[in-house]
Amino acid sequence: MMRLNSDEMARRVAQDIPDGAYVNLGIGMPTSVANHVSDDRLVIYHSENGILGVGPAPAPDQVDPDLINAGKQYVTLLQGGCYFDNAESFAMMRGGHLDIAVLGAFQVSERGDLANWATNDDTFPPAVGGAMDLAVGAKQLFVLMRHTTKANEPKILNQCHYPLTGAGVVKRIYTDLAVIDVTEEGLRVRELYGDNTLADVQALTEARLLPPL
Amino acid sequence: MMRLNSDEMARRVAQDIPDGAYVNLGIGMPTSVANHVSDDRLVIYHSENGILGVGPAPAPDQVDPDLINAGKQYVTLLQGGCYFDNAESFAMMRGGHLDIAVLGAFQVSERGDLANWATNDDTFPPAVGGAMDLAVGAKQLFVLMRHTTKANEPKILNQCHYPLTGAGVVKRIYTDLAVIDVTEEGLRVRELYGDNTLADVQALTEARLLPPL
Amino acid sequence: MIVMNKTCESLRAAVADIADGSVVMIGGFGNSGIPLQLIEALRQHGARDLTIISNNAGVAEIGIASLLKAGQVRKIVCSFPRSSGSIWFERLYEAGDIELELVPQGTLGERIRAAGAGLGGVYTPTGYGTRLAEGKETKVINGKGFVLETALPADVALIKAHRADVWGNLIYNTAGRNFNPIMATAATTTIAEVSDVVSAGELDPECIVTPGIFVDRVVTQEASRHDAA
Amino acid sequence: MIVMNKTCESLRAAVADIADGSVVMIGGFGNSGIPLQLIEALRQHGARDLTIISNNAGVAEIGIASLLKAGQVRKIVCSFPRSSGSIWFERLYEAGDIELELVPQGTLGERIRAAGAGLGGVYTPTGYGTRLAEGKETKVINGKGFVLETALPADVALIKAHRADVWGNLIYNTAGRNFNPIMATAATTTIAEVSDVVSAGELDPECIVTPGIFVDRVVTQEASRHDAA
Repeated sequence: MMRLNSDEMARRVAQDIPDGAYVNLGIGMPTSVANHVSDDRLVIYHSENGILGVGPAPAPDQVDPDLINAGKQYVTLLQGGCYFDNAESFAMMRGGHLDIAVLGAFQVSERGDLANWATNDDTFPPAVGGAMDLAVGAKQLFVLMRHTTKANEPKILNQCHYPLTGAGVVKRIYTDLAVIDVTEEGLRVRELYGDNTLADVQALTEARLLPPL
Repeated sequence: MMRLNSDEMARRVAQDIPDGAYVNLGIGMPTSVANHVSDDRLVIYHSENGILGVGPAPAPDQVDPDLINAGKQYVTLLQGGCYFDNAESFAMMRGGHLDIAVLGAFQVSERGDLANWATNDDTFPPAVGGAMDLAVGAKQLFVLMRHTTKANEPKILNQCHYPLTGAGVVKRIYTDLAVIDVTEEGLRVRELYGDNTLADVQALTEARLLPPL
Repeated sequence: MIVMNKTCESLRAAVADIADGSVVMIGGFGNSGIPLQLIEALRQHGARDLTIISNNAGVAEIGIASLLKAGQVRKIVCSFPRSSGSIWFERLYEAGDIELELVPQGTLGERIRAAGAGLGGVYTPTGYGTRLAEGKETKVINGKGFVLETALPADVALIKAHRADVWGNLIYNTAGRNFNPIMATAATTTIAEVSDVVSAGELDPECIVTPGIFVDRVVTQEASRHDAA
Repeated sequence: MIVMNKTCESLRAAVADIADGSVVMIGGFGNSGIPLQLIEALRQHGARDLTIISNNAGVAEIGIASLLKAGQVRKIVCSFPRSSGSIWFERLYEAGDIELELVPQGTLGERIRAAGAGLGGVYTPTGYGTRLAEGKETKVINGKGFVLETALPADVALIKAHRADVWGNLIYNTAGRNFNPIMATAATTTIAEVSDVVSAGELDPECIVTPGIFVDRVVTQEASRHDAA
């Protein structure tokens, strides 16, 4: 079975981001999607802490300590970018102004429910950050995650077992095995990598998958 | 009986505005209060259309067509003033950030209800502007109005007959006869002009007036 | 290299897709910060049955008054329709030919902002206990009365700014901001009339008032030359 | 001529009236835009039983973590308490020695803004149908679910800006704004830590981010010299 590595997964998402799109990339693997959008293209990245037009990491002697992204990494500002406060930044998210948000996930349900902020392990204090706002607000919410847990258990489920981030919010799921759309009919496989078959992927998925159209 | 003229009434209000206060002056007679705050004093005027630090009228060749006050008169900006949008301007009002608002009124009740945006004459279309926001938001709401109507009928009433702008919002009333505080005990005369007696003023007032302390 | 450029070459083209029955926000306060050329283009375009959301209802024969005079407006949502010289509004109102939704100015602003920020509504103290709260949900929170006011979105916002860059970032002139920055956030399509358009990076990123994400089209006042040609 | 000057000569004096039991907002996101010197002054001042409203719960031994370590904090209201290195928060949380109110980041911002803008609350779609909406009023508006989130005011806001003028007008540095401008509006007393203070009129009135009406005291980072003396 063909399993993409992290770089290949991020590259696959990058292919689906149109020029001129306003995009928020979540912390972790989603952030690396930007590395696969080539320099001759223009995507405008939003960072929840108040930046539109996030540019690449600065040279070490060019660091501005206040200029960080949501993952607390130093960044730069593109020509044409700007700064704003938390209220305006989240107005952009919640108000439907972002074209695409790409988030990681613990679990996704067949209805597009997203669970990515808490597990059922209560020994750690909970933390939610901006995940719930991004989940409800972006015009299209893409999830980028491995198809199964490290223990090879499915993450695409009939129902999420972990606390929800948002209900019915996911539009498309990019995993290391396939690309899957959340549709009114259910989960529709859009693309199978390499020689992966629907049966292969279904075997690692709890929710029922519909074949590609 | 001593009746102040408009200039004298505005001057009297100006005496009660402390240095450093943030103040909104309503359209009409309240606007003229600023003319009686001497140049060696500093009061910061707010205009609902998005100005803090409103300065005097410009010389004719210095007019900026966008730089008007709420009464649509051309104004200037003091050094230290700034501009903002409607949402921020009304956040200043409603959020209790203005120290004093001075408004005109058709009627005030003994509980401090204010009626200043509509009469019971429905032949004109209604207009409210920012009056209701100012009424609920300023730390202290002063009313500046003639004590009676042109027909010599009282405007300080047991109950307002006109539609309310706000309920229980007026703190003090400056008329051409007296200064009256709205207190928990009722309307307390604070100052009588010239030889005016409590009985004189009460005769022109429907609501009961309490004597000065 | 892909270049983003939201500049529209002609005022006529900028408003060409405004459909009959649209809800149209128009920025401005009195004569300050009004997109007069976009309004004139909308008048010439001729879309009818419009709902206009604006602070005022126009004076004399220009701006919003010109749309009223042309019979293009079914309803107006505003705080202060009755300025001196609002003859066209008054004429239509008296004849029962226009619907008026009167909203306190700060409530109008919050309802517009709520739409732009994805909120369903806000509880405001403004208007509590008055005629303008009749029929609305109220709630006492910590002993103070509030009125529920719901989000007010639009199909199109016509706004006026001082300068844009090609990404659609905007700065304004003095008190010309008023409703323009919040209306920019609240419409499906936002069209800005500006004095000039500069390259990306020419506006100070610390001083941009309206981020370009809220702006779909930018048109200069010079563009009227294209329309005349 | 009266001159307005909100500058406070010493960090110690700037925080001297913060009482035990106060609700204190602290600006910042990660290490960006945090008023570190005001926090240190609050630590030295020693007020206890504090409720802290901030996006994060501090890392290592500085900033908010220093207040936690000193046992001055009873409760924290934040969106993301668990950053790598948040050892003092985690220690107190596990021991049951601190109360946590977890709020989605955008909801935290709207609740703060609502307090500053005099609103009672807002209906937000964020968190609808999740654990964080449990026990809260909800409402379906135009087919979409919303959660009622009430205003979140504070006694004191400690914020960080880049530069102030003597009227208390503020500008910020890049992404250092984050929660600072909205917190400035939501507290009874707002105290801003800045790099320098200039005369009235030296900041461009078109570029002022926080109007001085929201700011009570301004203190420069240089002021720590006064405290050491």
